[in-house]
Amino acid sequence: MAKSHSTGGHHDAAGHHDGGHAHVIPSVGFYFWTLLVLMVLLVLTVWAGYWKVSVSAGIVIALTIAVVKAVIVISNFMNVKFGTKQVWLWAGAGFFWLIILFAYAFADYVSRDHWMKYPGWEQTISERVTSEVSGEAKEEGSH
Amino acid sequence: MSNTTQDLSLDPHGAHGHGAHDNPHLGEQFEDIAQQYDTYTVGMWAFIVQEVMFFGGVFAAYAIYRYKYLEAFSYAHLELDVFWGTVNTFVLLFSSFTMALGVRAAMLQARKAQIGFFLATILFACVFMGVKYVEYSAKFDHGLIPGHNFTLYTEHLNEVREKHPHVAEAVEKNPALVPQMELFFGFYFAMTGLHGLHVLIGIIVIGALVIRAWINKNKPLDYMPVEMVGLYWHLVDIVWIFLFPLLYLVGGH
Amino acid sequence: MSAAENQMETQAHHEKVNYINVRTTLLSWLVTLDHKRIGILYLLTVSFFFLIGGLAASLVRMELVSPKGDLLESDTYNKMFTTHGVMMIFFFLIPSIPAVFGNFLLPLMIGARDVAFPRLNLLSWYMVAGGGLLALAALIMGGVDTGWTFYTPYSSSFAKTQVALTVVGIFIAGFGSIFTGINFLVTIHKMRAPGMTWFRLPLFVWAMYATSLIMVLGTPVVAITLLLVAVERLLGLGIFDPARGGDPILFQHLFWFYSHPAVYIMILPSMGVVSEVISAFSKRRIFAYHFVAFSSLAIAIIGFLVWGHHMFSTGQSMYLGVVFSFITFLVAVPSAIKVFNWLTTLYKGRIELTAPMMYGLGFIGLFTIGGVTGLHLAAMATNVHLTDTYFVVAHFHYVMVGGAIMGYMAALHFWWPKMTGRMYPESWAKLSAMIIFIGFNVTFMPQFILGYMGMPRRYHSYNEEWQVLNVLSTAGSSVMGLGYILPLGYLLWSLKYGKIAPQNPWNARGLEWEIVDAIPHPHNFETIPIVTQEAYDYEHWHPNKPAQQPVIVGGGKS
Amino acid sequence: MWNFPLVPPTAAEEALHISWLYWVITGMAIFFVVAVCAAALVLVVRYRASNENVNRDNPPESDMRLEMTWTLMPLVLALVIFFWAAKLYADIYTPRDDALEIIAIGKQWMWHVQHSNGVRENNELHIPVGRPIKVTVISQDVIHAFSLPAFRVKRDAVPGRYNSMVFTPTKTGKFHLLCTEYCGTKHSEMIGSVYVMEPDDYQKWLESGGKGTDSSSAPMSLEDQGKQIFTQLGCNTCHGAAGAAVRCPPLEGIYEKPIELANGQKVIADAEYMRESILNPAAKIVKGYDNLMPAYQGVASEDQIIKIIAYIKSLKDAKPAEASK
Repeated sequence: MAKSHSTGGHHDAAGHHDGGHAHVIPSVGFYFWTLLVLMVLLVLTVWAGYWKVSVSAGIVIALTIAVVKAVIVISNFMNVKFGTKQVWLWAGAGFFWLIILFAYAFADYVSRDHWMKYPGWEQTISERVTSEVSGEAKEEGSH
Repeated sequence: MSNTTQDLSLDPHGAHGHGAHDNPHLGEQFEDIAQQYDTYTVGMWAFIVQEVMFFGGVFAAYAIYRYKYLEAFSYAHLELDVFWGTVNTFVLLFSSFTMALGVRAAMLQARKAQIGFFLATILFACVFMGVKYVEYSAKFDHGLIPGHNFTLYTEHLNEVREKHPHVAEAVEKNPALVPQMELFFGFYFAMTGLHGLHVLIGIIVIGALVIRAWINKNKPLDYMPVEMVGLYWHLVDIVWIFLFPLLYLVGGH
Repeated sequence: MSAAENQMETQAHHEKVNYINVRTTLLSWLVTLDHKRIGILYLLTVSFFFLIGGLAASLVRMELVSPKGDLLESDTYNKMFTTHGVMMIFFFLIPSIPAVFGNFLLPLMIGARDVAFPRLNLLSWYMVAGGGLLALAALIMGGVDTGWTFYTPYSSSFAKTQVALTVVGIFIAGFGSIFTGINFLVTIHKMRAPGMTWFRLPLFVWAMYATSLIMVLGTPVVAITLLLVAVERLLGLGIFDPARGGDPILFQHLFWFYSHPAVYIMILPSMGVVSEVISAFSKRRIFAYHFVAFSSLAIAIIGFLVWGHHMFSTGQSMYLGVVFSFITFLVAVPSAIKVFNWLTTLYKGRIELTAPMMYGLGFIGLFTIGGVTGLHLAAMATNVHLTDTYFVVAHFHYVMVGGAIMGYMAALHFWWPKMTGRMYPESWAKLSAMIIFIGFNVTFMPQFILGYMGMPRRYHSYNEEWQVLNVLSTAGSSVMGLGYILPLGYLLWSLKYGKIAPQNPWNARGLEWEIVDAIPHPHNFETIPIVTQEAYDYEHWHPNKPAQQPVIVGGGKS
Repeated sequence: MWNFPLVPPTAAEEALHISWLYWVITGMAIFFVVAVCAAALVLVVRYRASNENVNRDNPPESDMRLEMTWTLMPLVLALVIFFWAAKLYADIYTPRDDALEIIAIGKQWMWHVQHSNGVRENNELHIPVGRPIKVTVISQDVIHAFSLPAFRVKRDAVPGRYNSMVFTPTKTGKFHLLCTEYCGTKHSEMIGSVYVMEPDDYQKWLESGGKGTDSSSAPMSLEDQGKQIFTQLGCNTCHGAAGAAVRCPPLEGIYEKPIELANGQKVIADAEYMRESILNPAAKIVKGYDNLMPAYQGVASEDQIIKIIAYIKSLKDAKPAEASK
């Protein structure tokens, strides 16, 4: 017999819940400290915006601080810290998938033009540039 | 800090009353309140994943143009007001804090505290929108509306020269930067507009929760909707955490 | 219990409360939260949009009978193939199996009373139907002529038709689809009956899980992209307009990030249906269950990494193109695994060639053709020659019509008795399966040849030497059209005159067949079943001993 | 009626290679389809429910070796095809220098073809047989695609960028030229013909200024026209004058040579770079020079840009002006 009557016993581990349903209620202090850390990071963000660094370094710094802030909000305010494994998984999935979109789309723009200019996929771009530029220099030197 | 652990089940008969749907907060399709709680949490997170991809599409486009038009975007962002941006970040972070406390109060069935915290959250959200209004109208006055009134870098270049002479100089040398800067403001309005829309929806939903709490002041309430809206509100905060540095700060001052 | 007694009992069940007769007003259907009723609402909606898309298709095929564009104006023709594409893809194929059968079956199959969020489910239907009506309004208000792909800058800056309205319609329906996806994911994760472990799930549920993942992860990206196109048209944003510094290729990246995986939204559910049907009519456990289940997930995930193969001729980075091509070839592997495992399931089976089985076998044949011609398009050098020609048209019709719609028809015939409590005339159903199969091949096989000869898609007029094959194709399409009209007739007929369906007409396994009701009770199960075995328990099946006594109690007695 | 083709002509070396690939894949495809359908048919007949005279004992549940076989077999076949096809693609769509250069501009709804000696034609393309031809395509408005089925090549004409393809015609005759990317109302009328001619005939055709095309008199070469436009647009006031190299980099001999930019980056001064530098000179300033040149965005048409680039290219082999020393 494939299935039998349900007599109302305890559910097994199939689908219903991942363990107990006792919920952690963080204290007010916990939220307060979280806020404080976020505020410090906010000041850091703005301050970092005025550092004299290159644009790309600026982006890296800004994004790093933003990621730290986002992780703090997700873990403390959104209570993922106390969540089930599945909540962890979902919280990560969206950002992971976004990275795929970013990585591919960017890869196109970064590498697109190089192909047209540097035929031959056996040679890396940098090799090609340096060899041609130095070759040029040599030629000029010989003149 | 001390975190309390508590059984929040509202099921008067304990956790496993099969088929016995005597808990008014238990959906018909669920077996017990714990299952309902887990389901709502996972559902909300799946929705957040969706939101991340939704904003992610426009973030990806922005990132690519930031890479393509590095110079123009670095000039254009100088027209954004870091002060107001910082104020708004502060306001949103604080509203996240009051939201978290509001959800906590709802879990503890502290109705008055919940209403208070939610009203505070709404207040902050309105401040955010007010600041956005100030910023948007400033852009409008300065001729920074792409597609319709983008004249700051052409007709009113002298205004730029006063504050950022190097930008005015660069634009004079290379007028091709202007459409690229227009694109920056296109992204600015698209991204902050989309985010502002989410804030607006948040205000409405939190308002509805306040009314719900007000009407049922003396009844125990299902706190699940409150917690879900809380998650949504924090997401809105996270989006801004990324928008603020990417639009206002990156590129030097 | 004898068969006759069984029959009598089933008839008695028809007078019991079921999800159809529980309430009968129109309003009760429009505000229903019952996943089964919502499934039926979707069935009506997508059938309507299928009809519109089909009419547009027949106009397109009629025009192509002669090489000169003489039947329709070129603008009308362009609007017709756009209507065909938009209606069929966004409002028929994407919601078809997931929204109709996913809704109807998912909770039944996993032993739940409903989906996780019934209100959200109803909202999804309103969004899909409303979005479809908006798109239809755009058609009435002058039509759209961009093709369903909405390539920029044509769609954003050049087209003078109702692009924005259509795009908004798709946007709204897209969110309907996202909500359906969220609902299904959560339902599968959290609503399974006790004992219904992941590896006891029916393969249809696995397929729905993979499909829902794509809906949730991909649809938002196309939603925002199309929104940007609309905003660009209305406000002049310029993100995709090269005249204003934008990049039209970026649109294609964002568009195909969803729209390639969307192909798997269409085909994966059909694969799930075929797994069920093949197993049920071979009276055999599906061969290598784990491989079939995981290949669904593999297709969904790898399918996200291949979108660039739509862009080999656009001048996208060669390096990236190579990566996209490589991963595209990898998708072929899980698809092949599925086909081989279905075939092996037939081995030593007890095969009944019923109508759903014929559709299922038809699916295997046509999907295989669609799949192997995908190799021509995954290969970079041949792709460039074939892209945007009728080869591509034939290829994706083999996958989407030969695959997805055959699967849809198989599902419709397989679960029709459970949905309506009536049997359809089997011989008519078999006839229509055969007509569709033949008509389909006659329609699309010539298009492979046309495509290899270079005939571009979306051509209103064409070179004379291509006429014979085009006429053949149009002839085939009218045969196929007949094949689709037949079921409309006999299925409607069966609602009133069809034989009363027994509780388990196919002696199939799976919770949806084992509930005592012939037509499910509004709440599916009185008590939630405890599952002890997977859905393919045919081991002790014997032809003269039909279905074991139904054991899952429903509909009023417990 | 029964005299209609089922395959396109194979009129280029590349077409032959791609045909081989096509038919090998098609062969594999037919093999798999026939195998799958035959297996299904045999199994359905043999194990039909009414057939009791067949052994149904111990049906297998799963078999790892079998699964591995049909996982790895398609994988290996797929990889072989992948490498073959990718290599072939790289050969055809990588620009090369030894080819005869032709430029095609797509616009709604016609193809405008430009030969290097200045002959222009619309919706027609005349090329010599036996010589690699490089067609560079660009669009003025929406995306089009330049498709030559007889040569099995195709490239999207995208507004704002050059895309190119190389093929070597092997047969003389008339072949189809099609637009394959949907581009609006008259998409299906954006078609034309390719005439592959014997080299001598081609030479004569060129010299006659492309008989049967819209240009009646013998045309000026592309470079000469470029030179003219160069003067018309006033480029020569800086780039041509004596001592110009003080204000602007010399154009002589820079075509397709690496140059260093003000920001230290190194680029190749190819057509794409030239186009950008005409439309938006400030984007990539050569090291050691100031940003003085006005932008020609909206001033120079795609057609004019192509001619100017041809002119600059003709200066390729000239020695850099000595003026700077």
